[in-house]
Amino acid sequence: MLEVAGSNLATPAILAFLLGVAASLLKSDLRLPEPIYQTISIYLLFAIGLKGGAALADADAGDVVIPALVTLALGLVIPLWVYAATRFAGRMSIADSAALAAHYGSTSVVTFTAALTFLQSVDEPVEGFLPTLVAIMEVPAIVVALVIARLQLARTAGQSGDLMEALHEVLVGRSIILLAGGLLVGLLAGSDGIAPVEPFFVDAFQGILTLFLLEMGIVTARRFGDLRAAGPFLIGFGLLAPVLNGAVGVIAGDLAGLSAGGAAMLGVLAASASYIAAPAAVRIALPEANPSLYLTASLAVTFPFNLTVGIPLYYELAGRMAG
Amino acid sequence: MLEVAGSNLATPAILAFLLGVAASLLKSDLRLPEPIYQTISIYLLFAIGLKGGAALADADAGDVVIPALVTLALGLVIPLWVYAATRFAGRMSIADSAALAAHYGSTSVVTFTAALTFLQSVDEPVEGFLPTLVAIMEVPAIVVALVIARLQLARTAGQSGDLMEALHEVLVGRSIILLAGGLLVGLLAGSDGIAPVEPFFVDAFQGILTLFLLEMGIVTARRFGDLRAAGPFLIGFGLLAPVLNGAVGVIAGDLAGLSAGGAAMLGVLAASASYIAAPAAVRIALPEANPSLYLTASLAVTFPFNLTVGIPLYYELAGRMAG
Amino acid sequence: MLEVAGSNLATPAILAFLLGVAASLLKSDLRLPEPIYQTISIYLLFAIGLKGGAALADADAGDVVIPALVTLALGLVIPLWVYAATRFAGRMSIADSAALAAHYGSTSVVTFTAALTFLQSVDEPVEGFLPTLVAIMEVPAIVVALVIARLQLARTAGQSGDLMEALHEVLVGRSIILLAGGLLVGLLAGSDGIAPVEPFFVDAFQGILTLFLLEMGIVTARRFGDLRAAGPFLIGFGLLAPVLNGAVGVIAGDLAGLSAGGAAMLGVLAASASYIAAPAAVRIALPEANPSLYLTASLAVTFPFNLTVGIPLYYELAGRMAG
Amino acid sequence: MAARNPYTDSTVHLSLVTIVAEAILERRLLRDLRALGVSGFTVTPAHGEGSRGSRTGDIEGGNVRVESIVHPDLAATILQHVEAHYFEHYAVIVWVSEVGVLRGDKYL
Amino acid sequence: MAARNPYTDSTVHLSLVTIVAEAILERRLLRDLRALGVSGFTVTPAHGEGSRGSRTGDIEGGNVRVESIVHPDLAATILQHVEAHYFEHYAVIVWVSEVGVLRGDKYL
Amino acid sequence: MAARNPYTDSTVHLSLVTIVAEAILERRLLRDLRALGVSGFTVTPAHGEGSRGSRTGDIEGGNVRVESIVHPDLAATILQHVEAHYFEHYAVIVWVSEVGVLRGDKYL
Ligand SMILES: Nc1ncnc2c1ncn2[C@@H]1O[C@H](COP(=O)(O)O)[C@@H](O)[C@H]1O
Ligand SMILES: Nc1ncnc2c1ncn2[C@@H]1O[C@H](COP(=O)(O)O)[C@@H](O)[C@H]1O
Ligand SMILES: Nc1ncnc2c1ncn2[C@@H]1O[C@H](COP(=O)(O)O)[C@@H](O)[C@H]1O
Ligand code: NA
Ligand code: NA
Ligand code: NA
Repeated sequence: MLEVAGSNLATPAILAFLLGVAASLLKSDLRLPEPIYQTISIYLLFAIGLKGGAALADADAGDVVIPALVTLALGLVIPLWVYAATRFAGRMSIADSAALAAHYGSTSVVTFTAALTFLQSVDEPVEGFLPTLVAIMEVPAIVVALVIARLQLARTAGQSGDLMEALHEVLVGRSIILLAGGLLVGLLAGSDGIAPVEPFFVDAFQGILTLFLLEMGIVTARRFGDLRAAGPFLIGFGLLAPVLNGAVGVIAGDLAGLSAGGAAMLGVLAASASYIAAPAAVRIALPEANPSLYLTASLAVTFPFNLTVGIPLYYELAGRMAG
Repeated sequence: MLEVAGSNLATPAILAFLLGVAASLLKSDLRLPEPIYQTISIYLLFAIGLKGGAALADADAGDVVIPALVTLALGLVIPLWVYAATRFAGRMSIADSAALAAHYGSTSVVTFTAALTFLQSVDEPVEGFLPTLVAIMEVPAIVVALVIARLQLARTAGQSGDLMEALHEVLVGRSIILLAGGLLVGLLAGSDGIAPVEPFFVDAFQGILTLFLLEMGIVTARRFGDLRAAGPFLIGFGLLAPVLNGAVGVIAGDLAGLSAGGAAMLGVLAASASYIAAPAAVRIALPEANPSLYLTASLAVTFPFNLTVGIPLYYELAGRMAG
Repeated sequence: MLEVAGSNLATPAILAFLLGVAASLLKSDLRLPEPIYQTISIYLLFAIGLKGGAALADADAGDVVIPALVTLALGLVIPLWVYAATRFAGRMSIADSAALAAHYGSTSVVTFTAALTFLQSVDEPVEGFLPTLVAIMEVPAIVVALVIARLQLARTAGQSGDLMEALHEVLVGRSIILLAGGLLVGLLAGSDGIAPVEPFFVDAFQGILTLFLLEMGIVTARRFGDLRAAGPFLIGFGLLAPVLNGAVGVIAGDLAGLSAGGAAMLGVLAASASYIAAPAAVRIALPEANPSLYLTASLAVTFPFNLTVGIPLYYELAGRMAG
Repeated sequence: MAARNPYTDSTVHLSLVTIVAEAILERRLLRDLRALGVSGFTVTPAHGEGSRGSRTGDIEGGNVRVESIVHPDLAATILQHVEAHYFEHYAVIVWVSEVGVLRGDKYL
Repeated sequence: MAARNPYTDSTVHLSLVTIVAEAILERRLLRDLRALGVSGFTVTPAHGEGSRGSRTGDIEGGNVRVESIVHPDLAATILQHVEAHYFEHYAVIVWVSEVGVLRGDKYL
Repeated sequence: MAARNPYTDSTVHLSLVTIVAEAILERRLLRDLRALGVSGFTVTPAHGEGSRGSRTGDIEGGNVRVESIVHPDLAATILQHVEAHYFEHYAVIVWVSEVGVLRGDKYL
């Protein structure tokens, strides 16, 4: 277990993340320019989709259906318990609880890609169609959480925040368009078809991800200052929720017939919290929720936890389940 | 023919273009940041030039001269008939007709590269020096069109729009500097010399082009709204002109002794309409021409037509000529 | 010697630099967008560090210590003679002399990478740990120069320009964070660990450097206009200083036991003048120094001199020393 | 209100409304401005700091700075609209100044 | 016109001319401003919408936003120049406001 | 000074201070503004030309354009501060204008 965690920490991607954290704490003004950050984020989503789509073209439909339904179920259930826990145990407001439910029920594509990198580095094979599951897990939790908030706040339509507009924002936001679009492109082009674009979208992927994680480290560390305001409950939640969701994801993946690597990845999907799709939707549909609460939990606690400790943990668990 | 068109449509590059179109029609806010768009455009021009230059270093000067002269002739003649057709059949203003002549007589580097990709995917070899022809075809039509407008409008020099300034804009604009400059760099460095930069400028090319076409799809679809205002004549022109010019280009290429692939590519050059060099020059020298006419025709009609239908069409034609 | 210089001039990187110079002199508006320029600069620094770090992991500590100390000594001594020469022979102000001392005592990462490229192209092997020397040479001269200025100006702390703030700026500026951070990442990940990121950080390096040098050519030529104002002394200094420092660097490298390639590279480090770290630090700590003097000398004289003539010269010298 | 001013014959006094808001609001704000009847607007990317903390980069969101030249009456309407719809929950600041506009009639 | 104002002793009242125009005009506009005698200018990239439709991204062109602090007389000259040379055919808007400028004498 | 204005009940007259300075000063200027007590600021990237020549791109440095809505008294303090600390050696220009600010009390 420890050496596995060590081998995770020593990949260039994770080391670059830690370098970014260090640079920010040292008050360096190093930052990736915003257009680059946006473009790499577009690149990662599309590349993940493309590879997943090409793999899907080769996959047996039967192999995909059960994992897909299980993933959907996770996306519907996780926001429920997150809402209940934060609202009643954490005594947070309706809006803040629903916001956390949306973030933790959705998923983080960067954590997913970092986990893929890790599994590659320990030579653990995974199902090629996993990116399909990412696309499936992005949206449902956001819908569930916003509907809960709507019901609880009994707010008249359009008064403050528009559910339909937020849904549109999620469904045609860059996450879904690029992931689902990439899947489709990969599916239609097939493994042979994507061969000419592999030097850019496959071979260069790890390096570009490393550059991206450098910036993510900087962004993460800039949020550390908000940890005090977030308070002990939220920090505890940000550490416990991924472990619980990760365990549930691994078990569900195992039951759904995924390989050990695949089950670990479903654990990562369940454990990770969104930081692209959910924040945008929540900001529009739930403006009264405090961004510094949900962004701090998701970005400054859960994201670095998963990156460093969580990923090897879920992998270890998946290995024990499988073995 | 149909399966050839199908194999064109199923390349990641074209699929990404269609994804961009879809994203835009779905009102997604997905866009490639502008600095990235500009940089990829710089990259494509320079990479095309570089490869062409290295090929030129290995080529026989005699093989290049005739195709070069033929290309020059096309660049001088196409604007003439385009001007006449739009001015007299289409009853458009002098400025608008000359603007269209400049655009359709010049050429589109992105269409050129997409066509190269397509020919690679069907294993059709082409002459390595073709990028030289792109550089030759960029400028003459723009000059011809602006001179026609100057003569017809009998305008006093400098009164509204400056021919000399526009010419300077074209000749030292990024298209020519990068294409011609890239050719020169490739020529001087030679095939061996460019080997160390091939991973970036050759291997990654297809993938980067794919990302670029995603953005081009978005930009194209944003212009669809202007189609109504453009009217049926302009739409018809935007579909017919590439077919005519493409056929002429293929025939001319065949007569000039190019291979089937090379003739198809000369067809593509003739058929495609400029969207970098010509718009800039026309905006400066012919400000009274309406940009939403020439940009809509070139970008929203001819560009997607060539990308999807035109390229396999000219290839089919070239095959029949050669066979 | 001449053919070596010729083979340097015919690399795509140097040709791209000359193309940039030509584009700028032709008044082309071609420029790499600033966010791209910044990102490539981040990429080059990190990639250099990464590769150097992985090499360091395999190197014998004993091999590195002596060259490291010699490099440190050069960084401490070069600013002294530069200050003396410009202050007393050049009759420049205290601030301007100290500014030049900081620039010429520090080093240029781009010149370093161009030199590596050149040595590769002539199949001359170099020590893998050389990037460590770059990191060592960045800072000391800047400190020495600012301390000289502080002593000479006998300025009260904080009155105009803050030494501590400038030091912080240098130490956590992007040069050091990325070079030293990259070294650390490479060291911890090891040669095997960085293999997955090599397609991006190693294979694509030459091409990305070529694009960067295109922009550097443009930036350099934009400063040519300031040459007249700089005056003959500064131009002479900008040509002589690199030759002297380069010769000293080569000899020192030879004495320190470096290979011919390594000694040439230490010559390049000593000969080249900083244009990232030093300008920022000097602008903050020595605002009364005239940027158009030190930037013109460093960017419009020394940088192009080293790129075209200097690198093969130091290599020739190193070869004679070794042989 | 929209009096001629001394710069040129075609210069009219109008209001310049400047809105700085979190970037995610851009699409909605511009839709609102169009609906309220502005003749145009200019947008620049920005970052900043205020009561809701620092706003830079992509995840924190960044800001947009929207300027619109309008008739003073419309300026008042825009202010009321922003106050009613955005002020409570969003990072937003709005100010108005008086400017002389070349061919100002075009923007009424 | 260029009177001292209350902010500091060295603050002078001058005109701030703001021009928003399609990006392709940048080089020409700046050349014109130099020729008309401005002491300097500041340029920010922008996008926008107006009577000539939406202007964003690279192909549509985008806009530039040029500001120049000048003497009120020069402001009038600039307005006339822009009106005569660019207003008819190009996407361009110009406005002027009065500002107090630190060490304003420098910009006359 | 900070009188109510006619736009809406919650609009207050305040000063808008605009500082254009070389980009390397950004961090320091913002720190100074915070120390002087501003409630916030908005920053946009810019380039420009002035007495110290052309400022574009990364090596030449580029500029930043910082705006802050403040009480007129604070505006005067800021001007004095910039004059004392930056005017002599750095590329910097500062101007002030009067604006009506929605819920202006928030920025005092
Ligand atoms: N006093 C101010 N002057 C200029 N801009 C401000 C000021 N206060 C806030 N802003 C801008 O408005 C945004 C939102 O402000 P706030 O809602 O106070 O956090 C900030 O990110 C700044 O860009
Ligand atoms: N009323 C307005 N307020 C602010 N900016 C405007 C306004 N109208 C036009 N603009 C800007 O000026 C550019 C050209 O306007 P137009 O010539 O009306 O298309 C637009 O793209 C906007 O950036
Ligand atoms: N008259 C002016 N109007 C607007 N901006 C100016 C003016 N003069 C200078 N600037 C800006 O202030 C910066 C520094 O000016 P300077 O210190 O005069 O070189 C320039 O790069 C411009 O961005
Ligand atoms: Na999750
Ligand atoms: Na053509
Ligand atoms: Na040096």
